Amino acid sequence: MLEHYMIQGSSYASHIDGLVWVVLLITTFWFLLAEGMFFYLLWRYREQPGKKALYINDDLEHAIKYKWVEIPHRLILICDVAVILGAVSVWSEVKLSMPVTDETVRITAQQWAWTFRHAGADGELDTADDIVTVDDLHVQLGKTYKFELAAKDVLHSFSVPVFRLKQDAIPGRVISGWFKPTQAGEFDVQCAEICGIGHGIMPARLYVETPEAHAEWIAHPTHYLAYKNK
Amino acid sequence: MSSHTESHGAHSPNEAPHATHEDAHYIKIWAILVALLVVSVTGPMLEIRVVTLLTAFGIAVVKAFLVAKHFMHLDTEKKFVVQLLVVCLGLVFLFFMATSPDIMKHFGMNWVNESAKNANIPEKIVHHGGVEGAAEHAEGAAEHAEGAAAPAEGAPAHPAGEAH
Amino acid sequence: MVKPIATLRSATGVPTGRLAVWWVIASEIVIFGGLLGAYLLHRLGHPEWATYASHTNTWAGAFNTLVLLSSSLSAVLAHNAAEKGNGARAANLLLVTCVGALTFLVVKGFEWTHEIQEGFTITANGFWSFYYCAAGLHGLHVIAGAIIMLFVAADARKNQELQRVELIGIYWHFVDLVWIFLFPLLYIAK
Amino acid sequence: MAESHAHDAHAHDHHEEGWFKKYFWSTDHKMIAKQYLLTGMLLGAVGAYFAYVFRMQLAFPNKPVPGYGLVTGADYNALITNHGAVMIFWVAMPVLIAAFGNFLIPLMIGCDDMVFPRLNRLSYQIFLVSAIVLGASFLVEGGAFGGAWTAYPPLSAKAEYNLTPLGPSLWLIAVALEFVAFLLGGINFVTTAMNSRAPGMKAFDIPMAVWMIVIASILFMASVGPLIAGAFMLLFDQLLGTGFFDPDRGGDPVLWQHLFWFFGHPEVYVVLLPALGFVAEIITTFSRKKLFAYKTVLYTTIGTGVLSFFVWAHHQFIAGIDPRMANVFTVTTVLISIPIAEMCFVYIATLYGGSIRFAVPMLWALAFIAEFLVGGVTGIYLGASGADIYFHDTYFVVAHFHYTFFPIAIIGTFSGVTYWYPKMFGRHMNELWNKVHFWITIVGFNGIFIPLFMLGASGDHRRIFDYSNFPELATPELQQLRVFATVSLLVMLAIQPVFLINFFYSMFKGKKAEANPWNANTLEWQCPSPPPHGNFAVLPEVYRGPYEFSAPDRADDFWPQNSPT
Repeated sequence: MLEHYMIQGSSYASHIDGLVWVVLLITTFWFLLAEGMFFYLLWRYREQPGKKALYINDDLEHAIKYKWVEIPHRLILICDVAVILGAVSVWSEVKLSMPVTDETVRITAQQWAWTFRHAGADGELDTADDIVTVDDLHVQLGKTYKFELAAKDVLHSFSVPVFRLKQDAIPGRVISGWFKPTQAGEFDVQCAEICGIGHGIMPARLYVETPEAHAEWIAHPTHYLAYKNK
Repeated sequence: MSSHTESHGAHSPNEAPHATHEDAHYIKIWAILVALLVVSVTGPMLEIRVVTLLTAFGIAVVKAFLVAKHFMHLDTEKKFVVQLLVVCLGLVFLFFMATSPDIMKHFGMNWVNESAKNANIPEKIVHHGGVEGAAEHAEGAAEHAEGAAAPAEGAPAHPAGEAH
Repeated sequence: MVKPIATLRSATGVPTGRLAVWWVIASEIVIFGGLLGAYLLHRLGHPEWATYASHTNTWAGAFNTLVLLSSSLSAVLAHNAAEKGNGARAANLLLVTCVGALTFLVVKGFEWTHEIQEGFTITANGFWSFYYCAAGLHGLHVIAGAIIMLFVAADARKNQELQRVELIGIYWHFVDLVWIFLFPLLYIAK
Repeated sequence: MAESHAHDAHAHDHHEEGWFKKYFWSTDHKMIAKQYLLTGMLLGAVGAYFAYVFRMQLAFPNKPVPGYGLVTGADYNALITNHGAVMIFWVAMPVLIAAFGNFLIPLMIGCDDMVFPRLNRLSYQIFLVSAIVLGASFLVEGGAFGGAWTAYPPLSAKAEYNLTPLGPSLWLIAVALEFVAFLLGGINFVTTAMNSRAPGMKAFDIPMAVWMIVIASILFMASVGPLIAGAFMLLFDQLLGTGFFDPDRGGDPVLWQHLFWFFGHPEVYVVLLPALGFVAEIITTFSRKKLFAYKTVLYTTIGTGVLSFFVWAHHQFIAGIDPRMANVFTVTTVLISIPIAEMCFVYIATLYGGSIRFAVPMLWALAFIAEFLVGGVTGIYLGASGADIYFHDTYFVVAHFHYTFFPIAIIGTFSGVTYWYPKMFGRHMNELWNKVHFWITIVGFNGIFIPLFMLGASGDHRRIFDYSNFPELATPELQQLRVFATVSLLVMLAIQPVFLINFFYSMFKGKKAEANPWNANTLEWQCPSPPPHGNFAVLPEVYRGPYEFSAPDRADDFWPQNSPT
């Protein structure tokens, strides 16, 4: 469902969307069943002259309860297990695992800007050719990135909707994660945790570039804060 | 209706009978409590960690039990009152257990609490710690050295996550 | 003010006043539990706090424990006297308990003054923040308990509302219980 | 009998009362209930006004809002923060628990007042002070607190970050006072219901509304403790400069999240349960049916309450907790669907075989079930941790919890008010205008929040006052949805004066109501409307359960709980 609203830009975006599909099917079934039954009963048992309501004694209640409560109870349990399995597997892939990554990018959030430290030409972070940018994140299509997220002042949240990625940044902590872009283009990075009066003016741009374009950018970076050309 | 009909004499018949002890009983309990207090203060003087913990917290539990049972009369109170208090203690325990992976530990899967780790470094400690703290401090110093090598922009690299 | 009939009913078998005190204590357990839980989480994660804790005065803490234990004794003796209908004796014993509360607070005052002069203020570090927060919250309960106790004692002297002697006693024992745990947490564990 | 004798003395005591003593200093549970109700309605209007201002800003960015002016980023944050806080702490809690709890518990269990009337009065007064402190936070230098109702530090802890030096402290003091008020109230409710039931009223004869309010009060008392401790800590951080939540000084901001949500999640059920209780009373009365599976409802309620203590970290999935813990919490969270779904099925099953009359209270109660189902099923998307990575902090969350909180706090309140209005004021409200109000409110409500689901699916984040900085969110399509939601809100707000006029007009000019206008069974309908001081001429005894409708071999289709035959 989500793919109609937001393009799938990372390797795991389709898995999250698949999970949403599973939840959508299960919940829609139960929702329609419940609402359908609800409105049917409202129509069927509306007040009619001369008709008295049914009195349900304990024996009858016990019999009906099996049909109305016990069976749905078990069916919902099965549905829950399906949802849990899907949720845990997707969660484990996105948040628990750390695949072998090609490059690391360090992200620092502060009121109200993002600082991105790119590895630069040598692919190693914390070397002389690192490219530090503000509010511009450049990544290469198809490469697996590890990110290290930190915050300087208050809580922020690094959210890239096309990646289906979101992670809060907490001052004092370094939180890691990974992504693998699969769609070239220019996308939003948003702050998704209220961070003061400038929360609404804390956007950043994500540039997913083909290997050639990315190499070109590394050679001639734009909008950089710190960059030492050899 | 005067209000003192409600005093102790007016308990309705279905109430739990409240055992009334003689004053001597309470004084005896108090004497035990004071003796336990003396043990809990002198125990740590041996400066053995196990003994300190046992005398400090083990005896606190015993004292709490004695006060609750004999002074608060929980032994003769209705069962549901005891259950209520135990459930509340259980909730505190639940909170503690579920929160400890994030607060008590300073690293976990794909995250590390740099500032809490840096707080453990020995430089910030004015006086030397106990014997048992030494190993921790050494570890803290190693972390610190690593942290110091990290760049200045406020996000030191720390690959603790991959270790898991 | 006349009590409504509702107050006099007792479907559970526990008198209404006492039942309410148990609920107060239940919610207090979670309040102190949350604070002490938060303290323990930090304490176990920060071995260096043991060094900070070494500046607390164990003897003052031990003396205050003794004071509170003794005041608990006089509270329970007051309850016993009230059960036997002896309001004057109950009132006197409650006053003894109040003296205990006052002693506790005075010792606390000297202790804190000394510590603050040494530079261990509430902002010194995490341990001292929790130290003042936890002991301060407990101290507020001591003050509140002592004030209520004075009112109860005044009533008891006139042989009125004697059941309240037990209620304030239960609350007082709870305050004592909290201190029984605060003492090792803040003073002994070093 | 001693009880009735005491009662006479009681009634005599209250003949000569001044205006102040009657309306403001009263210890009568019904008057305190009305005080809570009216204060809650007033603050509800304030909360609705906040919603109006920030929805206007979202639909028509950076244009002056009529009745407010230009909305800045700071204004916007303060408005959303206080909209949330006011609606939950100063509208849902006082109206659903305090107002109806006060009014219903003594009447429904058949006694003359709460067990601690003066404590009850004190509870309302502390609540009133808390509301005034909250109002004061708007007037101080720097303006009101704008760090969201969750008040996550360090933003809420330091003035250098939130730029409001006094607002956060006043806000926090107001919330803490409100908690104290509800702790006092909760102890009163629970003790009253446990101890003061009419003779013969056994555990399963207690009306569901009383059960639900009592369980909600217990949940509140058991969960709020850590947050009270946390509020002290945060207040010290703000005022004294301690570092409980300051990472640079050995603190941990994540601790606050745990302290907050350990309370915050049970709090959802604290307000949900009373509304479910009202619905149980209303659907049984208007379908002339026994509540289906009384014990199942009770056990699922208790089950939900217990489970609600095990799920809090699902609010923090991506907020920096250890991701392995998220797996634990997603299991508990999804499992909570079982008791809630069972409760919904039981309520729907109650309609089976009924004789359903669509009176106004019934319409509201049925709307509660139909709308709350939407809120229920959309919760699964957020409880499933993998999907929450995308949905977290989007408008999907906003729409989800409004589909729970709106049915709870607004629909539930309207169902309760319209149902018990004849008992509270002794008169009927105008049925036709109530129906008009009902339909426009329901249509408006869905018009507001269905677009928000779509916005959330499009990745639209909450708490952003101006989307022009985010190209993916500033598209015309999304803006149309925002405008649609805002227009729906305007429609919904425009009809509310009709209800208010009806409410106050009927208080004086409405049709006189008899004691039992709906032919209901529970005890509150067996005393005069409105009940006098002391409620019952002779305190009732109870012979049967509360929902014995349409019993065979009886001429009447109802059977009051206190009727011996």
